[in-house]
Amino acid sequence: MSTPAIEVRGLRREFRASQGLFAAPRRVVAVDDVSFSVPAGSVLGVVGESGCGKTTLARMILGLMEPSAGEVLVDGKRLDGMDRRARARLIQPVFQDPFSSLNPRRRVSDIIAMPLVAQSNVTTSEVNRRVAESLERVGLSTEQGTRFPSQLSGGQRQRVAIARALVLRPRIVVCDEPTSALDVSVQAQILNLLAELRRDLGLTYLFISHNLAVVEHVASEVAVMYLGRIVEKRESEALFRDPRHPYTRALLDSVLTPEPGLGVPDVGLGDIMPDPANIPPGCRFHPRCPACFAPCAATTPRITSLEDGLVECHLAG
Amino acid sequence: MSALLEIDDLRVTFGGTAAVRGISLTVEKGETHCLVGESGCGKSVTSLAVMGLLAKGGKREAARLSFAGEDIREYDEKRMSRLRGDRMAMIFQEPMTSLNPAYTVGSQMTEVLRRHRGTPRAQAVDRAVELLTRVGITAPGLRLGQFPHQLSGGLRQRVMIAMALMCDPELLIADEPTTALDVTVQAQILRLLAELQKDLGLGILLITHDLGIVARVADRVSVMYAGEVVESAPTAELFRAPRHPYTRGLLSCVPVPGKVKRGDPLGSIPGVVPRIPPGFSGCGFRDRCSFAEAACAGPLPRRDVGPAHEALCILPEGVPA
Amino acid sequence: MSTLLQPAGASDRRRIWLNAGAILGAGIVGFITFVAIFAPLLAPYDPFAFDLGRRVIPPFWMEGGSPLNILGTDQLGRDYLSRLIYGARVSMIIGVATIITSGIIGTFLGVMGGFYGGKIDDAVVFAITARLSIPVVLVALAVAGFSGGASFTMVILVLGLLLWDRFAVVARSTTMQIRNLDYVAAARCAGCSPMTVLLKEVLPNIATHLAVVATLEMALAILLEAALSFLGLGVPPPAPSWGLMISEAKEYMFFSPWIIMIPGIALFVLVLGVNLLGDALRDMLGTDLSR
Amino acid sequence: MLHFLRRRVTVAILVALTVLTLSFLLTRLSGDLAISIAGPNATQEDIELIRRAYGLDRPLWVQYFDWLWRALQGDFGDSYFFKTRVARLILERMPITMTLGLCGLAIALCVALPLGILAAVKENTWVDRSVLMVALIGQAMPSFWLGLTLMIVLGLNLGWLPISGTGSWEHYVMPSIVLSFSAIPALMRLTRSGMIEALASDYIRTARAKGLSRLSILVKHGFRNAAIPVVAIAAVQLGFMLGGSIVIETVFALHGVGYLAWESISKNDFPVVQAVVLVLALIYIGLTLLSDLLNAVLDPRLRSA
Repeated sequence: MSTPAIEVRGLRREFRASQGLFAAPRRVVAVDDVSFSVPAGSVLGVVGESGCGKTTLARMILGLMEPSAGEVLVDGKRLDGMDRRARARLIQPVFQDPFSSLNPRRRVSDIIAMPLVAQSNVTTSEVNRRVAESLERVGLSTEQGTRFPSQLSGGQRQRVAIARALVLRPRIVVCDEPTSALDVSVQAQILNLLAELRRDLGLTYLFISHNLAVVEHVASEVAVMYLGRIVEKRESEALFRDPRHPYTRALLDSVLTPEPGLGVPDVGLGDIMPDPANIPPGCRFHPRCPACFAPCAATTPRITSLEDGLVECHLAG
Repeated sequence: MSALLEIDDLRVTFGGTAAVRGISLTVEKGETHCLVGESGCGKSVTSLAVMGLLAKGGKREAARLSFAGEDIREYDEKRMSRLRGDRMAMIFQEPMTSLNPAYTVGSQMTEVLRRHRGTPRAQAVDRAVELLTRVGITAPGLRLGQFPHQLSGGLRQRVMIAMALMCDPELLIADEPTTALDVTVQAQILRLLAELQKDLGLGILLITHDLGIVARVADRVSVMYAGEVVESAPTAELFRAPRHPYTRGLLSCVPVPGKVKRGDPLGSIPGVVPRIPPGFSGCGFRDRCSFAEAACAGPLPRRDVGPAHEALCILPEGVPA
Repeated sequence: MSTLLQPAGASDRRRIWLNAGAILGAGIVGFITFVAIFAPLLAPYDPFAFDLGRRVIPPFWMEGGSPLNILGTDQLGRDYLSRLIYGARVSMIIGVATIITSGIIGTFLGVMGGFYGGKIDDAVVFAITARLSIPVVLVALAVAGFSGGASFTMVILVLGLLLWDRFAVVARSTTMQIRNLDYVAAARCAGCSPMTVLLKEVLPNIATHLAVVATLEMALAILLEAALSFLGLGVPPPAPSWGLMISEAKEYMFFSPWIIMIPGIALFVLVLGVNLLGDALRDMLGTDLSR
Repeated sequence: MLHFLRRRVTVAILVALTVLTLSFLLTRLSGDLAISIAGPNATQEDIELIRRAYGLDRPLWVQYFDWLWRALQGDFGDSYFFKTRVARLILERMPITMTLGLCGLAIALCVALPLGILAAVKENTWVDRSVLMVALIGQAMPSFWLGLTLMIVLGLNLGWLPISGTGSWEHYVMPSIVLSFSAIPALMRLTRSGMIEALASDYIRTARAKGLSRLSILVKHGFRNAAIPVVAIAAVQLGFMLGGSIVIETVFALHGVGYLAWESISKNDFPVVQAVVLVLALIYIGLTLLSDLLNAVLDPRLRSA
């Protein structure tokens, strides 16, 4: 079996969160003992609500944040201690907000060239050639390369961010909510572009989103996060057809597909919201879970392996 | 009997820039009318114009703007403020910032009743507790004494809804009420709105960019593009047979399980939303439209293309189905 | 996009007004800089040459004025216009030298604190707090007084070492904001070194904010130099500092008010010009950093 | 609450210690203190005598800790010039400076708050621009020159107020006005920008959507939030004003702490200067602490999580 593109073992990240001026800072566990691997050439979708730790997870995999415990392997090599240039050649990001992910004071072509320049062994003519190639690949003109980000629309900016991510020809791209800030019509353009690039370049994606319909469309495998844990991770089709974790089910139920006449579903989760600074004992989902029974509040559920993935729930045993 | 809210040929300009370029729509009592469109299409400005809440510099003109049969075009700020919060209420997109951080939930809720009805404090508090319970908040007494920052986004939006209902309004305008919320909470809030509407007979004007929401809650839909309503129809009709090229394009952009196979490209609309310069005429969509022709730059006909179904397009029958 | 929603009329009017302010400010500062640079060519007399026979002559338009000395003469019979012209040099040099010194110190501290955070930031915040608790005028005076008399370089050094706080505060907060933006994250992912990130991603984006602070601090430095010189512990006589001119002429002010009005108005106009420039810059940025 | 106080007070103590050290070092700038104290006509013998009498022959760090230990007990030694306890001197003069500072702040607030609010409500009109112009003019006015000008106009030409000195309340009027000028621009701009921000906020839109009266929108919902930073900064401004009073007290010959400091600097009276620097710094530290507390009291978001 080939080396997985991304492998994560026992990853954990804690923060000290200030709770107002007068309270002592509290410890917040954003990602709690997460392990998984992403086979080369596949797309792992990570879904979950705000505060579930999906962005923290992405930042650790990108090497932007040190894990409190555990390790990340990219293409079989440990991320910590890896030379930052070598890392850049392997893995690149596309962020959510194309308005803050591009330096407003640099021209588009300079932004795209940055990863090449940082390699410091690429000649200027080679840089120019590769930048032009990247621009073309994402559907931007050479003329647009001479502009500043503020002169482009949201979708065009996101294309620039993608061009920058691809200029080093990395194997893995971490997409953190790449279409959430865009309008629907533009979102489709970007999703199509990402799909096309993956096919043509054989990329592996870690695709983070809160939009389940989008994830279903792009991901081959989906991990559902809740309060820092992956509570279910399965092949995409199986997960959407037959969700095993009650939280996954609730998430799927709350997707409003544009099908008139179905009304708004009852997701049955009550009005308690998850608080990463105050994780409940036992199963961390139990206070909101419609299927909660006695052991849920008492013991932490074990990870159950299924033929097409895994789930962490007392009911799945 | 006249409709609850009637808008005819509403125009809003900021300086020389037209944000809304002559839109018409009606909201009947007990009906949810969805105004859907992408950012910058003028849907929020429309709702603010109806409420008389336009930012400084915004000018409103209309051939007709009536609420419950009364012409409110010439209402001054004082008369409008008597109407707002009492007979017509509004909730907003950002529950995080829409409540005043300096006052408790209770204080902000009761001041509506005290202002419009002069209700004594104790009775106003009772009403607030009743409504908080009604919107599904489990410990209303506790919540009344709390400050907004102590509540989650979903709870704050529930508080906003309860606050809007304090005076039993006839019309509720909801501007992207669930955009800032998580999906599970979004479903809960929309369900709550639907329930309240049935129980209270509210007319709702719901502003959203999300076609999923439109499909699930609207009775009638108006699709906005570049300051105009390009298509208007009953919900089922619109999703079954979209007639305007923009509506058609928009619908094809949304990934729907079972409709588009995973990995297949989604439909998309080429280009970007244009800026509408002053003095612009004709169809705002023509640069992105595959059916565009020379006539698109001239005045557009608003045609009936089906039962209660209108489209603003030169194609006589709309896009062929 | 949101440009559709902006109230265009109001912002246009505002821009015109801003431009008027910016042009006026740039005009004043440009003019005084010009005067300062070409002082030897512009001044009609030697600013140090005194003539005790021609003391406290009022400006030419007043009774008893003389066309030989357009702005009159001071208590030692020196030509007031010439002293005023050379005084521009003192103010400009002190203003510019101070913001260079304090700008370097403050920006360095602020950027370090904002970029690295943690213990380094704690230390920077502590340094800022300690600095702010020191009464500037008093300490500047004391340093000048105790170190055996003031001098030009002493004033620059003292002000430069004391006025870095606002640079540090603004550099720190803006760096912090930018550090958390995705383009910095993208630069790190691109394999850029921390130094490259600082120089190419952070500094260009805080530069305009620092320029605003620089104008505010320059105005402050000019006023402080004048105050120190006024109290006799700034630029030493016979240098023609505007503050010192007011101080030296104080005894005559009740009989000849013009003698303090002329240097006072010069100071006022220069500081106003610098502040107008700062305001224009600030409004271009659309943020309010004053405090 | 405890956590916050503990942290804030620790920082305040550390800052105070730093200032203590700095003000000790300040007096050693001249090189040999004994020579400065002895004056220009002293013999080598006199200098030696003084050196021993003031303990200046000990190592620097011994002198430092000795001084620190006494300073912590409120003992700043004797004034070389006035020949009295420094602490007593400062206590005598402090009420004058405090009165000046508080009057200045009061005037500043009375001018800055209404004008700031007015400018915000009338944003981008001629009213707003006039207010901003006033702020710019205030910022550009050298305080000592403004003082002298007022003396000429109000004191000499109109004869309304005494020109200088200490005595009746009338002596405070002009200095307070001049001092207030140093705080007005900052407070006014802060009020204006805070108010503009508040008025453009979503919760004001909500208040309008609720149909509240204009007064309630402006005052209850708008100003309440804009006032938080203004009140907090006002406390800090008072600290700056006390520090800046040295210029104004000197101009008006008002015998407060600032005047004392100026006299002492020109007479090389080190213990007094040291003590004044320290006292002003401590007052500033106290005021910032107060400012933080005020902030927390006024802003529910800081009060509780």
